Amino acid sequence: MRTSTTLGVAAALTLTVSAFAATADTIKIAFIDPLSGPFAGTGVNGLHQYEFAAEELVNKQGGVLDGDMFEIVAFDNKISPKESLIQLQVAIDQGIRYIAQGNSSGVASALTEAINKHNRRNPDDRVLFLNYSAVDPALTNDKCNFWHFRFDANADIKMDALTDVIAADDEIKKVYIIGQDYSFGKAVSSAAVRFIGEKRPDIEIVGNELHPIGKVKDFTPYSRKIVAAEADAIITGNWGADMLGLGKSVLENGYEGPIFTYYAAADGITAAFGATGEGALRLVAEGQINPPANDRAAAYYEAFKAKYPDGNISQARITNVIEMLARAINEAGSATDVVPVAYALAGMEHESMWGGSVMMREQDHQLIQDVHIHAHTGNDVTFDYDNSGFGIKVEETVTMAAMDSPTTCEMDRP
Amino acid sequence: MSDQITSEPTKPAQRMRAGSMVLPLAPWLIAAVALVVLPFIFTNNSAITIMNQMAITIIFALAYNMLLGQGGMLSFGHAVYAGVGGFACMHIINAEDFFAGLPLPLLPIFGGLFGMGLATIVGSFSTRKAGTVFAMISLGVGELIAACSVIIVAFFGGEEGISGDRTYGLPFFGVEFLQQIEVYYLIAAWLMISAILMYLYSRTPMGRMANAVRDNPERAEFLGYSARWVRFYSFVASGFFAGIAGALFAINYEILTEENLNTTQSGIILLVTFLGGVGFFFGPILGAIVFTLVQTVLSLQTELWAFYLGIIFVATVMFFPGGLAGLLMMHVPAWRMGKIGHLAWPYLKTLGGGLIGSLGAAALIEMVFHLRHASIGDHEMTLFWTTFDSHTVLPWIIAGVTTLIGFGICRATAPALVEAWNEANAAPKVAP
Amino acid sequence: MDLILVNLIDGLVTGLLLFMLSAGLTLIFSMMGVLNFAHASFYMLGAYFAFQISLALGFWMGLLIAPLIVGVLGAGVERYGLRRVHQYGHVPELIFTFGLALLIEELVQFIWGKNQMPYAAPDILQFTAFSIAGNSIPAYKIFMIFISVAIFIGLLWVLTRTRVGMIIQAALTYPKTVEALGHNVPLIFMGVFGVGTALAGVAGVIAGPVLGTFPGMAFVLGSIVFVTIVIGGLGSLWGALVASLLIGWITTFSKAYNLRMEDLLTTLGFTKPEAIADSPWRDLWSITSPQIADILPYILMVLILIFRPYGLFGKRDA
Amino acid sequence: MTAALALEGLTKSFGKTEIIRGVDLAIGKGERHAIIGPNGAGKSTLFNLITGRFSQTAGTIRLHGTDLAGKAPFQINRMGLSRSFQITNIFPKMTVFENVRCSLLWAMGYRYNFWSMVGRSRALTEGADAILEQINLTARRDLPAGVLSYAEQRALEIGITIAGGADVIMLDEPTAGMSHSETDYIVDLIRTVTVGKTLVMVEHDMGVVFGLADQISVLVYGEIIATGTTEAVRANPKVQEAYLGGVLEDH
Repeated sequence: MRTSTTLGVAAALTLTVSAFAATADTIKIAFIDPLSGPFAGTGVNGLHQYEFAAEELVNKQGGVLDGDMFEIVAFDNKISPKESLIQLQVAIDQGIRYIAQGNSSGVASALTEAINKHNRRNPDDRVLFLNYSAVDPALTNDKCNFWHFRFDANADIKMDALTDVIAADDEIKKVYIIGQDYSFGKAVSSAAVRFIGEKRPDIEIVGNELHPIGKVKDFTPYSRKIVAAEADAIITGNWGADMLGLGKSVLENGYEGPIFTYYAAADGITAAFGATGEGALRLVAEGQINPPANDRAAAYYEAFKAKYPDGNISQARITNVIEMLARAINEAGSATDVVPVAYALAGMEHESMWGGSVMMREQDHQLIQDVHIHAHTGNDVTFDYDNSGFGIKVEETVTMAAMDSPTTCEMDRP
Repeated sequence: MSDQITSEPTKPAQRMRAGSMVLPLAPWLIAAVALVVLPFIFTNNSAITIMNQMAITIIFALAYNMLLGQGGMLSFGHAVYAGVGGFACMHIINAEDFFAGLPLPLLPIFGGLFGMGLATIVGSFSTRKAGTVFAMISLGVGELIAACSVIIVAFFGGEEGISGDRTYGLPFFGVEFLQQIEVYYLIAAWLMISAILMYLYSRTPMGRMANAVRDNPERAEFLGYSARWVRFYSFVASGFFAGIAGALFAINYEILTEENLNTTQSGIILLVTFLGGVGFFFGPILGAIVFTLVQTVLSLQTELWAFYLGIIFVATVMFFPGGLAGLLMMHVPAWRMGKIGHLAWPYLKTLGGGLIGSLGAAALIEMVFHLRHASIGDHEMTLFWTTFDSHTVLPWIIAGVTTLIGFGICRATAPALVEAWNEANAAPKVAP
Repeated sequence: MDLILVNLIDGLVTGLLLFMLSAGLTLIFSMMGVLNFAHASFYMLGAYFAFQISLALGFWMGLLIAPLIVGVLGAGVERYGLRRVHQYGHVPELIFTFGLALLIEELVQFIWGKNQMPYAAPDILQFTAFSIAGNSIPAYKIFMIFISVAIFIGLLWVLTRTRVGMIIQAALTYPKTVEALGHNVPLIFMGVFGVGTALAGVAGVIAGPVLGTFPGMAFVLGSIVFVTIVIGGLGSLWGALVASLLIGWITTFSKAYNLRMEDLLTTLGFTKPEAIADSPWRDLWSITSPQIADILPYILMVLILIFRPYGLFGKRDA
Repeated sequence: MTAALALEGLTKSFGKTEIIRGVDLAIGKGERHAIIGPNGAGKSTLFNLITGRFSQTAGTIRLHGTDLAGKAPFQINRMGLSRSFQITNIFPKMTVFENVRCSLLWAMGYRYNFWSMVGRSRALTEGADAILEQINLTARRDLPAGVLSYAEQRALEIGITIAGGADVIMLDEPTAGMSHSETDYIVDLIRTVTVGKTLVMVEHDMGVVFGLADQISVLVYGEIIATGTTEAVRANPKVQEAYLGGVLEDH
């Protein structure tokens, strides 16, 4: 049997990989996100933002502690929970203590559970999970744990902000809710129904439906329903090709109102919408890109574009992750034991580069921050996306959104 | 439509004389010893994780080959049987009262039973025909169940899947399976058990008739066997072992998601099995090992790993339909005649050249990719531990020349290899 | 009532697009007895080539040239790939096309990257042809209908009215005899494969701007195309047409109207459990037709294969 | 005593064409019966009807008195009827030995057994080896069946057919395409291996027919025009006219 020799090669290779990465005096952050496959574009762009932030905000400032540098180590999880767990194991074996991940709440919940179990079973090499993008509310509610920190506003918080804007618009009488048929789409839908019911009971929800995720080739039939229902506004949590397909289809088929959404920018989507999306797309997100909040943010963005001309800063919060982690490590005085670092992070207040201050809420490790409603537009955008001439521009801001929102999180603290 | 699987004509030549020995023990003993010893050599957890993944893939690929290689049935949706077995196990793990009384090592039996149950239901109508009809039904059912996984949240948990904690089972001789290494031995034990059982199955009347039905279903019918039921039983047996693989997945990762069911997963197992070789029992084992390495180790080195894998796969189908195992077994006659040594030097020359050429070509591919997709202004790339500027001419010349020289050597030495090959295989025909 | 008409048109567009793919596939199948898993990949190549050409020469040149390139590529695949694998039998052939599909997807990503390409309909077709009760029908859709119908008629004419068509039809049934009559059957096979893939290329060129030009576009459509020809009956052109339209309309209408499983079950006499939130059947009760619209074709295919394994119009037992 | 095989009013149509037009035939136990007739007379169709490959349009087929209507080939085989094919129909990728062993499995009561090792069963091995001995293929035992010579493959086919111990053996043109010496060899073989069994065969070669059969039926255009001993049929003027004359003209 050849099992033995080939397995030997396998493990030997793995060892080589670890040996290469094992250099002293760096604090390594594992970036576990898709770097190949259909979501690689988003993953690679995120990786660049991390590398840039680590370099600019920490290493060029002299590092943390006694000059320890941040190093981002990339792992391709192919957006698969299984691969993520393998890569998590590889990362832990390389002595990495900080795990950053964001794309897909499914992956995030797999990771947070695995990290929780790992930390319980291996108290000697515990790790922290820096979730910078997965917004399923459950991660900071029922599924929360001490090791998980979320730096993005969760879906409920964003919907809260979004519905504030909708509620303020008297023109809107009928709303159509449509989303992908999975947990995030359902969370968006139920949050929308709840908040609209609270804030504007007079608004009629003329449609509330889910479509299969990633499988719809042609959104025309949905657009017909939306037009036929005479909706004044659409709320959707769609992302990727589903966002583009839905958005383009409704606009082509005669819908003229606004589309309130979460993810309709960068990674080719802004370019693909182009002029079609002008005046229609409204996006909810943290991090003010246009107009730049201050000179520092503008300079940072320019430097980023100089290094990555094809890139976008589409996840502004990544700078918060890096800056806050650096502060926490300095406060804790050590990067190897993550427990004091976690305690330092919890409750930390921080001035965001993109304007406003942010606060890591202690009871559920959810970052409370300003949430903006952006418009997709080609006018007056200092920093466009996808080099398309179009970008997103802040229209409304909800300061420290959902600061007092309830949470069901009950975490065990070591 | 015929359902024949091509296998090497050399195959029967090395088969044990029936009746003399049922289970050649040596390879199994070596494998068992290797499985015990490996974690002592490669102690870090990630190596163990990769070995666990490998072992699970091996079981799944062997189960799949019960269909494809032995039964001649091409399934495009076999992941669902492993997946459903795994999901069922996850629910058992989460059924606290029941699980507290169940030692974890017995869990795979339940996975197998659930996989088998689903296979019984689907097989009852899908195995009536082989060939395209079977393949299409398997595709349809696979898509259906995968699509259901996001709709039927109660069982499949939506896109987040179902997770649980394996350590709450009844301790097994004091072992609670907190550590990866304990899980490794559990999986390794099941790997041995499943592989032996599947091997033995191929030696039973059912296993033999599966081959007969694969080669000539009509003739089998005139020997008293219903081709349909033979296919059905193979299918059910395959579902059982796929379910075991799913259960081990549940134990190792403690989570099952939609990706355990979808057509990508089904496609991967087809790829693994075919790459390893469907004509031999150990083919899928090779395939699973190579594939897991490519997926976990090569993907750390290049984001083009799937591209290379695609090339390797298509080349395998076109030039070596026997897969890796077929390639290896081609050498058995020469080896038996003690002439394998004559091939070593010609092989070294030709394959060495081929290897250099392939590395050169890979370098060219990586450079083209970098040139096209790296950010504007990012000229620096690292390849084979060398960092250089992809926008200068020199690296291109080096890579191009390497490729040419490599393939040149390969081409120039190929006739000599062919000659050596013929020489090594030219047997003085001795009638037994 | 107006909405029904609109949905009929939308379904027709979807169905005809599907037909352009399934026509080529079913033609290839009836010739060679092999299901080409990579068929949708040629559709994707059509879209990408057309996009690349349209950057330089405009949309119309793309429509003209891209299918030709795809057809030549397809013929090449038959000549140098499939013909070689053919000797090993049918299952390796299926596996070969399966591998080819994977490889083409990787290749497209290698060349064009992973993002969606900004491939758009030409400006001249960017207007609303007409509106029905506020629902606009874009001119591009009318153009799509026009092209697909023209291709169908052309195909039918070639197959039934020309000498080449006669030879092809004869070669379908009696390849040996046709070969004995002095026709070059391998060449015919290569030609049919080329034409079939070129048809897929045309579909890609005209669908790219509407359905998006991205590396996953083949995967999204791929298996549905098989489903179509299996439902229609392998090898039957009419079957492919009927099944394509059937699938087009079924999916469109089930998306356009919210039929709820709850209503269906209630009509059948079941009562909804009181504690629906805890019931293991809760997901069954909440199913709606748009949710399952895209898996309906698979259900249909499995049912057809169980009860009528040769499809709606198939003569040959698959 | 019931006939081993009895056909009554057997009819088979493909579309509008009647291929078999009301065949009545009774073949007694132990009889060696040849069915002859010109090309296109429906001999192979008749075979396929009897063995369940096709289903009849009308009429009945009885094997040892049991109606075979609606029975699948494997069920008919289990009732003790075995057949060979006109075009060699073996398992080309399995060894000669395995070909024979597979054909013994059902008869030896293994059914869909997945717990016994075939290699462990002395009875199976010895049984298969005995058959190989009978068909003189012992020297080829471990070769893939596909590499055998044509005559050897035909011999193997006959071996597979008789291995299961069926008492009614149906051979479809066992000597088709063979040279004279090969034919003689196969005829001897058939004679030895079918001792004590009911033999039904379709054959073109009159030498083979007269050498093996003791009863002959003549099938012309889907009807049996004569049945009887070889001498009687040879003398039958209708046969002379309709068949033998035709054959002579053919050649």
